[in-house]
Amino acid sequence: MSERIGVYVCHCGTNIAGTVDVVDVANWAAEKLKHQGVVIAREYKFMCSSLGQELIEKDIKELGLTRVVVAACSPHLHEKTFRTAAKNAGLNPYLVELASIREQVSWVHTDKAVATAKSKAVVSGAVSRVIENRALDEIKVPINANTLVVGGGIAGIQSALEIANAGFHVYLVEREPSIGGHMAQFDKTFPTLDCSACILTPRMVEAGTHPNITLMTYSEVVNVSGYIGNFNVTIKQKARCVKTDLCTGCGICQEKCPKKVIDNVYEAGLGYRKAVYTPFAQAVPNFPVMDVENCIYFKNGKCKACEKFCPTEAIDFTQQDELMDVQVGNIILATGYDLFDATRIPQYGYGKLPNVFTSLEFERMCNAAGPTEGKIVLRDMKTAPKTVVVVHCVGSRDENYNKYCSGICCMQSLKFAHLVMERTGAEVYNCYIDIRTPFKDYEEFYKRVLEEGGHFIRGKVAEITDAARLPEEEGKLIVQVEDTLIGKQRRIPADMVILAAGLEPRHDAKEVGKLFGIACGTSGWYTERHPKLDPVATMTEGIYIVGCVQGPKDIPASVAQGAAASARVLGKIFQKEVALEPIKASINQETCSGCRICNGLCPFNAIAFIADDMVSEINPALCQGCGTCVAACPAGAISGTGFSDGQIMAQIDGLLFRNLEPVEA
Amino acid sequence: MSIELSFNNEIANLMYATHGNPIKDCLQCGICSGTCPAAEFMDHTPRVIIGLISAGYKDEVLASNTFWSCASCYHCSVRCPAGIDIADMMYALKRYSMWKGRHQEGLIGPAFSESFVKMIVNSGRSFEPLLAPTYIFKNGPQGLVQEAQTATGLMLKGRMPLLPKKIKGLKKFQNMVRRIIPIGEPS
Amino acid sequence: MTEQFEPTIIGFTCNWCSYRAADLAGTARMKYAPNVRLIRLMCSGRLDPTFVLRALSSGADGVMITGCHPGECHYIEQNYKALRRYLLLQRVLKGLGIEPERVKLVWASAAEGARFASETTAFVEEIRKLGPLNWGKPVAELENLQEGISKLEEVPA
Amino acid sequence: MKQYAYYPGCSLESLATAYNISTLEVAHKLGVDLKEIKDWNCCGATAYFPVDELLAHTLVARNLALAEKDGLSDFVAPCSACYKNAYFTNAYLKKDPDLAEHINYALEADNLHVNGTMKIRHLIEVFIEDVGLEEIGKKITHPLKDLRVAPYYGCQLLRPRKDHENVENPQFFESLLSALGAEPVDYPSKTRCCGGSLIVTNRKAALDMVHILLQDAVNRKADVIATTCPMCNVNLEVYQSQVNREFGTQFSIPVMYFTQLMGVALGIKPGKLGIGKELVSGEPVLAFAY
Repeated sequence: MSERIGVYVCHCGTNIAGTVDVVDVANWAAEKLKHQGVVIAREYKFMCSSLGQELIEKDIKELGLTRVVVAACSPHLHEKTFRTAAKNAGLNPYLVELASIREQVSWVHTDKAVATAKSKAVVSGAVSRVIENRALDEIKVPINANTLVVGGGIAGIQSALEIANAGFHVYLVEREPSIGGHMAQFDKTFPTLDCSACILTPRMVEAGTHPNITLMTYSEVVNVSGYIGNFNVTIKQKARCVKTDLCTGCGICQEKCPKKVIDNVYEAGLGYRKAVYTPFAQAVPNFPVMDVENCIYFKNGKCKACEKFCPTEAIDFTQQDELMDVQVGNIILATGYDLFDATRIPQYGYGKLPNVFTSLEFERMCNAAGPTEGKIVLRDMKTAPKTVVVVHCVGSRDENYNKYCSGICCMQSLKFAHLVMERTGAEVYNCYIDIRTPFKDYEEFYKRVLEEGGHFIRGKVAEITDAARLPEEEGKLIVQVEDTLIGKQRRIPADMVILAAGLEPRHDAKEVGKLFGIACGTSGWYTERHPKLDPVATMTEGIYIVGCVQGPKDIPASVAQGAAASARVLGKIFQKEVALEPIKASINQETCSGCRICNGLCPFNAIAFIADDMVSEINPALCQGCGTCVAACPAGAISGTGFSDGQIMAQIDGLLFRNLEPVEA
Repeated sequence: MSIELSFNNEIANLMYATHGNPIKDCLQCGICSGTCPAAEFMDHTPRVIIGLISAGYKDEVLASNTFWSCASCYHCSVRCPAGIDIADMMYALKRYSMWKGRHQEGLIGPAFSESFVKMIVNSGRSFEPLLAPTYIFKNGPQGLVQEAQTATGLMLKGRMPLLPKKIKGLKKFQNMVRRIIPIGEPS
Repeated sequence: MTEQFEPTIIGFTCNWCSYRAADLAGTARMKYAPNVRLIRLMCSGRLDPTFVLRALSSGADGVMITGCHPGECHYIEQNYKALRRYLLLQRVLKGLGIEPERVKLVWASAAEGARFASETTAFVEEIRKLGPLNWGKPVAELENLQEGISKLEEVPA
Repeated sequence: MKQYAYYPGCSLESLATAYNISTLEVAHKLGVDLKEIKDWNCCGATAYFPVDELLAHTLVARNLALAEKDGLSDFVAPCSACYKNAYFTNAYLKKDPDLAEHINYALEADNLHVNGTMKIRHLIEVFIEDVGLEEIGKKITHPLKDLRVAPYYGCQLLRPRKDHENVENPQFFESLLSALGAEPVDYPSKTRCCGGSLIVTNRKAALDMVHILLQDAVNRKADVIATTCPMCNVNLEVYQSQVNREFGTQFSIPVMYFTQLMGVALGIKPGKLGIGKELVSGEPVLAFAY
C-alpha cells in the first residue's frame, strides 16, 4: 500500500453524533480499511473548527498522510475549508475527500444502527475513491479589462456607466436604434410619479458620450467564443444608411420622408414613425436609421427625399451590414423582457374590441410625447372615457400562460388608476387577485389611490365582451368578474379596459442563452448562479445577468442589479487573473480514434477536431467539467479530472464494501 | 394507524380517472365564479365552495345547491389558473352527497340522476319522453301544462316515439353493470 | 415476523441539482429510506452506463440516477444526454435479463428536497418488491469475458 | 373509402331524429361512410357521473369496445356530450392502466375488451378535417347566400379539452358556414352554455341561460342559430316558447343542426333532412332549398 490515509469523523456537536455512533465508525475505518492504507482514524467534536483543522494539518505533517477523508457535512459547505487545511500542511487540496454523513445520514435517518452502518458505507466509498484522486493545480488565466454589456435598457446603462466610471472600457450593444429600453416608453414611474424620461435621459446621454463607452446601437451579438477573461465577440452592426460622422441629427430627413409606418416597437402600435427615423426625440445616439423594409426607395428605386434634403449629405443608401470583433474579459446580459401577448387570452377581447388596451399602449398614451400627447382617450383618439377597468394578472399567475407573478403590474396598475382619475376624472376599477406592494413607499401609494376614490374588486376577470344584456350596458365594454369579497358575479360596464399584461422572457431568450452558454429556467428566465446569494452571476464564469432577463423586476431592482454585476466585473478586472476549477476533461490523443462523437456533445464548444492529426482536442479553458464527453467516448480516450472513471468505480466498490478484505469464514 | 382524510382530500380523491384534483392550489381568484353561467342560481359561488371545502365546512357544502346547479359546461375548468377541473369537482360533490344521502331538500338533480341510471340499467338506452314527467310536478301545475304543450308539439312533429328502445344484448349488459354496482339479481 | 428485505441502492446525483436537493432534504430534516448511497457527479451527463452495470454487478439491487429537470441543466442540455443513455441502458438491462425497473431516472432540482426524499423512499419500496438481484454468478463470467476481450484487443497492438 | 364507427347516441333516436337523418344524408353525399356501431348503449350523458364515475366510464367503454371490435379507427359522435364522454374515457383508458383493468373486468361479462385505441371525433371535425372545406365547397349547389348564421359551438365540443384549436374563440364553425356560402355572425355567446340538463333539474336557471343565447343571436341579427349538439338544439328550440313566456320576449329564431344547413346547401331535399320537424319554423333556411 503506497497511500497513507487519514479518516476524520466529525460529531458536529450532536448533529451527527446524536444519530451515528461516530466512535464506532472511526474504529471500524481504522480496522477494516487498514489494508487500503488508512493509518489513522479519529473522531472529533467539530472538525471544521480551527482545532479540528489543526488536527488534520498536524497528522499530515507528522504521519505523512498522502490522502485525507473527512466524514462530516456536505462538501458544498466545508469542502473548501478542509482543502485549505490540507494545502496549509503541504498536501495538494484535491487529495481531500468529504463524506457527507450529516445531510445524507444523521439528519435524514432515525435508527442509530442503520445510520451508523450507512455512515460506514459512505466512509468506505470515500476512502476507496480518495486513493484514485490525483493532485491537481488550479488553472490561472489573465483577464481582459474590457467588458461587453448587451442591452441598453436602464439595467444595461447602469452597468456600463459603473464600469466606465471606474476607468475601464465598455462596449454597450443595443438591438434598437436607440438605447433607453422599456423605461424610455413610460410616462411616470411608480411610486414617486417621477417623469420617466426626465430621470432616464441624463443617464442615456452620459452613456452616449462617455469616453470609456463604445456605444453600438442597431447592433446584435452574433457570435461568442472564448471563456472568462478572454471572450471574443462578433457584433453585427446593421446598415443604418446614415453616415454617423456626417449626420448632425437635425431631423430634416424624418420630416421629409413621405412614408408613414406604424411603430410597433416604441409606440406599441399606437403611433407612427417614418421610414427613416429616430424612435423618439431624446434618442441616443440621435442619428436616424433607415428601415429598408419600408423605405420607398428600397422598394421601387424612386424617392430619395431624405438624401435630397439632407444638409450634410449623410444619407448613404449603399451601406451594408458590418461585422466587427471585440475582445472582452466579462459579459453582462441586460436584454430585458417582452410584454405578454394579450391576444393569447381571446376572452379579454384584445385586438377585437377596440377599447381594450395593453399596459404598454396605455403608457404611450399617457406620455406627453406619445401619440395622443398625453391625453387619455378611446381608440377613436378623441373621446375621454368615463369608466376605466384595469385588469390585473393578464397572463401571469396562471397555469395556462405563465405561472409566475410578474411583480410590477400591481404598482403599474395603481399608477394607471391614479393617472386616469387625475387626468379624466373617470371612475376606475382595479380587478385584482392580490395587491402586491412590498417595497419602499409602494403600500403608501396604494393607500393614496384608495383615498383618491379608486374602486377595487377582488377577482380575476372572467371575460370582457361587448354583448349588452341591460340598457346601461349598451355601447360599453362589459367586464364580467366575481367580486370575491361579496361572493357575487358582477358585470361592470366600462368605456376603456387596460390589460396589465405580464412580463415574459424575450422570444429569443433561449437562442441568445445558447450563444452565451447560459441556461433558462422552466419559466424561460436566465438561471442565476444562486437564487439568493448570487443573483447576478451565472453558471458560466464571466457572464452576468441583470434586470428582467433574470426575472420580472421593477426599475430600482434592475438598477441595483446593474450596479451589482458591475462590482463583480470590476472585482475580476482588479484581480488581473482568474483561477479556474481544475475539473476538466482531456483527450488522450494516443487512443482517440477521431470518431468525433464527443464534438457535438459539448454545449460549450470546447472540443475541436484537429483534421491534420485526425484527433479531437479539448480546450481546458472552455471546458466546464460536466463529463458528458468522458462518459460518451467509445474508445475511453477522454478522462475527467476530479471525477475520473477510476474514482467513481472505486467509490462504487467502496460503497458496496467490495473493497473489504474477504472475511475468513 | 388509521388516517383521517380531510374533507379536501376526500373530494380531491373522488375523481378516479383524473387521479385527484389540485383543489389545494386554489388561489380564490374567482375566475370560475366570474365565468359560471349559472352562478346567479347558486347559493354559493363555485369559489366559495372550494373555500368551504378547504376550511372543512362539510355541512355547509353538502347543504348547498351549487354543484346541483352546475351544467357541466367546463368553462371554469379551462380557465382556472390553478389547473383545477372545477366541473369535475362538482361531479365529485354530487356523487359524495348522493352516497351520503345528504343533499338540499327539493332538488330535482339527485332524483333525476337516479332515475336516469335506472333507466339505462333497465334498457341500455336513455329516453327523454319517459324522463320528463317524473320531474315536471316539481315545477308546479303551470309547469305541467307547459310541459304537456311542449310534449304534444313534439309528438305531432314525430320527435317523441311512444316506446323506448332496448338494446339487444341487455342481459350481458346488465351483467357488466353488475360487476361495478349492485343492481339486484337478473330477473 | 419475517425479516423484510433491505435493498442496497446506489444513487448517482448531479452536483448542481439533486445533490443539493439531498442536502436540502437533510437541512429540512426530512426522513427517507436509508438504503440509498449517493455518488456525486458534476452532471447526470457524466453517467457512464458502465457505472450502473458495475454497481449492479457489485451487489447493488437498484440504481437511482438523478439530474436536473429537462431545460434546467447546469451545462445547458447534458441531462438530455443522460436521458438518452438511460433509455438505451434499459434495453441493455432487459437483454441481460435484469428488470429495467431496477434503474430509475428521477429529475429533482436543487429546491426539491421533498421530492428527492419521497422519490427515494418510493424507489426503495419498488426495489423491495422486486427482491434481491442475484447477479453475482453471471457477472463473474462476464468479467472473464471482459478479460477475454481485453486479450483480443491486445493482439493488433 | 374510409369507414367510420358511427355512434348516434340516444337523442338522435327521439328528440333529435332530424339530426340523425341529416347526418346520414350529408355523409352519404360527401362520401363519408358511417357504420353504426352494433347494439350501442347510452353513454351516460351528464346524468351518470353524479352516481358512479367508474360505471359512467364503463358505459362509454362498452361502445368503444364494440367499435374497436369492428376494426375501425375513428369513433364519430354527432352529440357533443357523447363526444366529450368518449374522448375522455378513451384518454383515461390510455393514461391509467388501473382504470382500464377495472373496466375490462366489467366488460368481460359482455365478452368485450377495450384498448382505448380509437381516435374520437366529433362529426363536425370529420367533415371539416377529413372531407375538407374545399371539397365541400365544390359540391355546393344551393349556396346559403347572405344567410346570417350564428355558429353555436356550445360547451362539450370544445371543453374541457385544452388542445383544441382555440377553446375560447374557435373559428372552424365559421369557416364551415362560409364554405356553405352563408355569412357567419360574430356571435358573442358562441361558447356559452345552453344549460344542458339543467332544463330538467333547474328549469329557471336553464331558461335564463337560453334567454341570453337567444338574445345575443337576435342582437347580432342572426337569421338562424346553427348547433352541433342535440341537447343545445332542444334547449334553444323546444324551450324557446317557454323563454318567451318567462321573459316576455318574442323570440322566433329558427335553430338548425349544422348538418341540415349543409344538406340544404348541398341540394338535398328538406324532407330528407328532417326539416319540418322543428317547433320554430325554419322558413329562412327553407327558402334556399328551392
